[in-house]
Amino acid sequence: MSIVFWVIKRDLLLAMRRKSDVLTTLFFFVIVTSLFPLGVGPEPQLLKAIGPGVLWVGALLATMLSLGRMFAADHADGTLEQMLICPESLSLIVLSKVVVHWLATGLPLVLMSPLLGLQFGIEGEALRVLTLSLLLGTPVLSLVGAIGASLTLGLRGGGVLVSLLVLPLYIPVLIFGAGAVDASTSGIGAQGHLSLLGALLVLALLATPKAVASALRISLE
Amino acid sequence: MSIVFWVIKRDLLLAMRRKSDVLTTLFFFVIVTSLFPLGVGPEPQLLKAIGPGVLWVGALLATMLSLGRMFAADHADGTLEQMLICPESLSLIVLSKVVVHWLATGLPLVLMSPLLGLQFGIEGEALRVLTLSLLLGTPVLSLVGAIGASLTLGLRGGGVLVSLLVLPLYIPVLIFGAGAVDASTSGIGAQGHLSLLGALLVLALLATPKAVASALRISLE
Amino acid sequence: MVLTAESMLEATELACMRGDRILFTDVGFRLAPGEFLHVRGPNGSGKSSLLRMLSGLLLPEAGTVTWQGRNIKNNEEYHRALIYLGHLNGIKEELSAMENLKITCGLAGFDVEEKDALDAFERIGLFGREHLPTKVLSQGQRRRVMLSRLLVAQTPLWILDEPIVALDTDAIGLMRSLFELHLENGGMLIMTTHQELELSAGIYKEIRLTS
Amino acid sequence: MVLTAESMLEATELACMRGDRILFTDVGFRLAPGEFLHVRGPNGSGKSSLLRMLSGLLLPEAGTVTWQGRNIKNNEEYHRALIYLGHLNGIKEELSAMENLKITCGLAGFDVEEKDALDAFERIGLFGREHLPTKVLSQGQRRRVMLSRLLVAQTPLWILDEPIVALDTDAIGLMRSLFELHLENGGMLIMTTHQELELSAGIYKEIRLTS
Amino acid sequence: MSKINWYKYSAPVTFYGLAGKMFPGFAILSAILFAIGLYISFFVAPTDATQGDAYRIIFIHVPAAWMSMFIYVVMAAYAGIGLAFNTRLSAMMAQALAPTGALFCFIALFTGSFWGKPMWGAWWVWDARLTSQLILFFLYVGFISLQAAIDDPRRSDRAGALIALVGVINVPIIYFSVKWWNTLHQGASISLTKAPSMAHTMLLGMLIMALACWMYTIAVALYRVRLIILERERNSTWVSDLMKEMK
Amino acid sequence: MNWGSFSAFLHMGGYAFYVWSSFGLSFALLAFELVQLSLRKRTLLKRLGQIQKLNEHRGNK
Ligand code: HEM
Ligand SMILES: Nc1ncnc2c1ncn2[C@@H]1O[C@H](COP(=O)(O)OP(=O)(O)OP(=O)(O)O)[C@@H](O)[C@H]1O
Ligand SMILES: Nc1ncnc2c1ncn2[C@@H]1O[C@H](COP(=O)(O)OP(=O)(O)OP(=O)(O)O)[C@@H](O)[C@H]1O
Ligand SMILES: [Mg+2]
Ligand SMILES: [Mg+2]
Repeated sequence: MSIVFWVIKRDLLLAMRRKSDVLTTLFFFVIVTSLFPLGVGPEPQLLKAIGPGVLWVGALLATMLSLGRMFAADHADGTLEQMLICPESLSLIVLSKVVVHWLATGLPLVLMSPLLGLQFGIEGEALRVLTLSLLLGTPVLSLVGAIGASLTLGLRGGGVLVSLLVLPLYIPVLIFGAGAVDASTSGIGAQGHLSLLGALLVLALLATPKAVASALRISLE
Repeated sequence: MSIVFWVIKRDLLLAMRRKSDVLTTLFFFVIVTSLFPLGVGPEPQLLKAIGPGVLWVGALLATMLSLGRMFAADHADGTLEQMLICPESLSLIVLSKVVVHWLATGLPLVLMSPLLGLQFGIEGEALRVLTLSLLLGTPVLSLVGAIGASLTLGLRGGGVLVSLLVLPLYIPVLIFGAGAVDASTSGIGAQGHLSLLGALLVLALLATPKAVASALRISLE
Repeated sequence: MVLTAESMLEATELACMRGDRILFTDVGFRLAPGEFLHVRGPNGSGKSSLLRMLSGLLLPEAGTVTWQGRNIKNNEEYHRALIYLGHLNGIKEELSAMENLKITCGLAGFDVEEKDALDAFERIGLFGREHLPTKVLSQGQRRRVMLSRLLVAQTPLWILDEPIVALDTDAIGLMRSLFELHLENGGMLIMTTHQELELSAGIYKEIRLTS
Repeated sequence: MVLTAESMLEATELACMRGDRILFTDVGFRLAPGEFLHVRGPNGSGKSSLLRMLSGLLLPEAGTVTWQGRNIKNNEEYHRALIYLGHLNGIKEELSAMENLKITCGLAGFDVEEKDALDAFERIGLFGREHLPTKVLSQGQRRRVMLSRLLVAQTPLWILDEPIVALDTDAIGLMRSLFELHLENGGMLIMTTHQELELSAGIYKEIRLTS
Repeated sequence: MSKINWYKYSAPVTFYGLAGKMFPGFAILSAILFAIGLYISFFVAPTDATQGDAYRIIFIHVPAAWMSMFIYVVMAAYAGIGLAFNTRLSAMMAQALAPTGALFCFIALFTGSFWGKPMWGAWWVWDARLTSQLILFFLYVGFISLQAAIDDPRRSDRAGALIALVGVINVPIIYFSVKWWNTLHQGASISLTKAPSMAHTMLLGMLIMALACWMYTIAVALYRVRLIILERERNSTWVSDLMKEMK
Repeated sequence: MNWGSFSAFLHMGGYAFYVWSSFGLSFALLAFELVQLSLRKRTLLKRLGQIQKLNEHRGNK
């Protein structure tokens, strides 16, 4: 069990030390969402309609871009080798790393989203649903993303590969996430969407650590 | 002069070898633009209205993300050191590198944009103007981006810094670019916007190589 | 081939293929406490690959590696008994030597006291540099950070890939005496190096790979 | 201090500061054709820093470096006369040895014939590996790719930071004879190394840095 | 050298010969079926009352769409077997099937587009079925590029298998999520117009074309797997014997 | 038989462009796959021949 402690402590320490890595993701999220009004023009009605979609796409892209960092540094400097030959369960290590990844990328996005939502004129219940959907959805993005990140470790142009691999897997999350807000504004109620997101989260929590562990073993052959 | 040849040859070779780097940018562009309908919903009218904005924001983000690669690999493996101590003019080397960067990132975006435009229901004259505006705008993005890339070389979290530095410089390009399409559909004619984009391009071609060269010298101290 | 009580690590008929090149076949040895196995061979002959195989990072094309009679694959006990240090440093540039040491040891399953760590750094010649981020250290100092793990760890088997590269003569002397102590205490050592390094303790064994 | 006709490279009263630590002060020397300057000192004493200063990559805290009487800053001629190889390999992992060599030479301003390059690889022991991406090569082979540049280049001044690290004895022998030839032909050599490397040609000079 | 366990290499050797023998049969069969299918599509099947002759695209569109889905499942099954039992041949089969699957997927996409333009007036709409087909295409491309990016065949087999399996679990999730997304949003403006009461000949034509596609796929996969085997075993003795024979 | 004349066949009831593009491109792609496969076979055999030569060369030594 203490391995979890050490992995989390180490990764948090590194995240603090490389603060700008965390900021990159957050900042990217802010940029994406703020550029849109500049690109599509200032009509409030239009902006309100596309707001939830833009925020969700932004969160998705921001997470996707941060995936490269999840294992790359550990791979390049040999720490990952040490983790593989360490006596503890690899799935546990993986899970700890994903948790820190989410704390450093997903959580800030969630905290930031109400503010950005306001910029698009999303308010009240809709804003609450948006934040909640992100809170449930971003951990799934981190978990599923870990599979892509581990499979492409050390490959030429890992970047595009990660995107290619995880994108199709992200789409259900995006649809339920952005859909939740629309459902709540159109009066259907967001309950269904949010429960589905929760189900996805549980599924991902159960299935991904093992998959990632074997992917890591494959990649470090 | 032969240095230009060697730099271009080398960078093109590397781009071919790391095909996926080139593909990353292109694919990222495709992803961003295809995710939007999934996020904001499938109504054709809405999609048509936000289409040009989405494509331009996508192109801008894709270029911004590829900036990190412009000098980073050369920096990490010591090639940049060798370039600095090489007898030829550094501005020329820089210009060659930027040209290859555009060939490998900007040009594919431009070529891809008509297809993606169709997915948003943009057709005919508007599609032509969109493509043209991207053709004029993306080289400016590469040139201006080089300044940011060189200044942030080797800094912790160069990523966020680059974005912070170049974003304000990119916004005029975005506004004129996305504005061109709107102008053409609303019947004002895109002439004015496109000429402004052209002027920005000339300005960037003249000013940036020298700026980047001195930024590189500063960064490698 | 009868397994003697003492032979702890045993490799039989290992073969390694990289790309479409066969690097070696039919490599085997046994290692008992107090023995030192020196893997030799020219550049590119497969030394690093063999060491990675022995640590379980690379699956052998053929043959097996056993620890106390059990295959090392998914063998927790083996991994608890092992330290492997490769060409890569395995240290984080942003963290200080102290943080690096504490964390690598933590990951390997045991805690280091601040005091012991300071002792180790003093012995290995990093005194006064413990709290600098490792990226400002010189080439040799970085190697020392990595090697400091050997000073605090209590594991019986060390697998080291060119450990003394980039070290100056003082540091090499220190490493030599450390290795000797380890062997005297019944530890085992598998190592490659292109530099000469004569140890006055332990039983010397050698594998020579050809290219 | 009169500039003799022969002294090509001259450093006066160099000082280096890293962080808040003074690494060295008042380092000076002159180097004439056929001379070999060995920079010695323990890990972290500032050898690499000195070499980077001499190649113009690091500005000295105090003092100057001149080449044929002119300061090396923005001195094209100096850069044409120089090869500097540092701790970093400066090779692209994705490219083959052949492509790497051609391109580094192209960047340095001269073209290498395919044939000459092949000769060089044969001599340096990379025969049959010229077209593999360098990332699959072993540690020593990667160093050789980088060093192959010395075999085809015609520049008078070589500044090498621990060039023989990770090389096996054959390769070290080759490098030794290469250095000797270079010095006999009137070349200059500045080098650091922790391993012993006695050259039988050229005039030996030494700088000792202390930590 | 004799110590390497050649047993596990034996399967590809025998399969190499077997595939060589089977290939011509499937190739000929597929050519004949394509001929019959095309004849039915253009000369037997009558013009549709509502869609005119544009509907004839159905004879290539639907078989291609079916194939693209089937092939993915078959491919994932092969990959899974390869991963579980470490049989190299099934991993090679998965690798051999992927490009053809992606090809059919692509065909379904653009024939659909070319159908949609005259029927709906748009090249593309964000309909559930279209969207999930597009995502399936991304899944194929992901699998193929992952394998292409890895030089070491062993790693590439295993990594590919893992992603294929993850993908196959996700296909239904994707399909239903997209469907739900779409039906929740969309007004009645556009929907995939189902051909009214599928005529007998139309069904027959589609089935024969689909069968032809199957034969084509098998033939091409066999051909490709032979090449993959040769490539991977290029240094083994049996390949060099083979080369001597061919001279 | 559906078609009065050959040109009516080509005209496809006004949908010629769409129908023929679909079928044409589809079969062109299938044909392209076949061509690409045979090209791949050719280069592979060439390479195998080279390896063969190299091996013989080594064997003779
Ligand atoms: C890019 C556009 C399109 C794509 C990606 C696409 C995709 C698909 C897919 C995946 C299937 C198989 C579904 C199944 O068997 O359950 C299918 C079947 C079919 N498609 Fe399309 N389609 C497109 C456009 C069209 C258009 C424009 C039409 C007609 C106006 C059309 C008519 C049909 C019909 C009639 C079927 C057979 C339905 C069935 O078997 O249930 N498709 N399409
Ligand atoms: N894909 C490949 N194709 C051909 N040869 C390969 C491939 N991958 C690795 N090799 C070869 O495998 C060998 C790797 O050897 P390894 O790193 O174990 O050598 P080493 O004995 O540790 O050498 P060094 O002393 O230089 O560290 C090299 O000779 C390399 O050229
Ligand atoms: N920010 C800093 N604060 C304190 N010391 C620093 C800082 N940056 C660098 N140093 C010190 O500067 C020295 C760097 O020296 P350099 O790399 O030139 O050593 P070297 O003689 O080449 O050693 P080696 O033989 O190990 O390669 C190290 O002692 C390092 O600790
Ligand atoms: Mg090695
Ligand atoms: Mg040094």
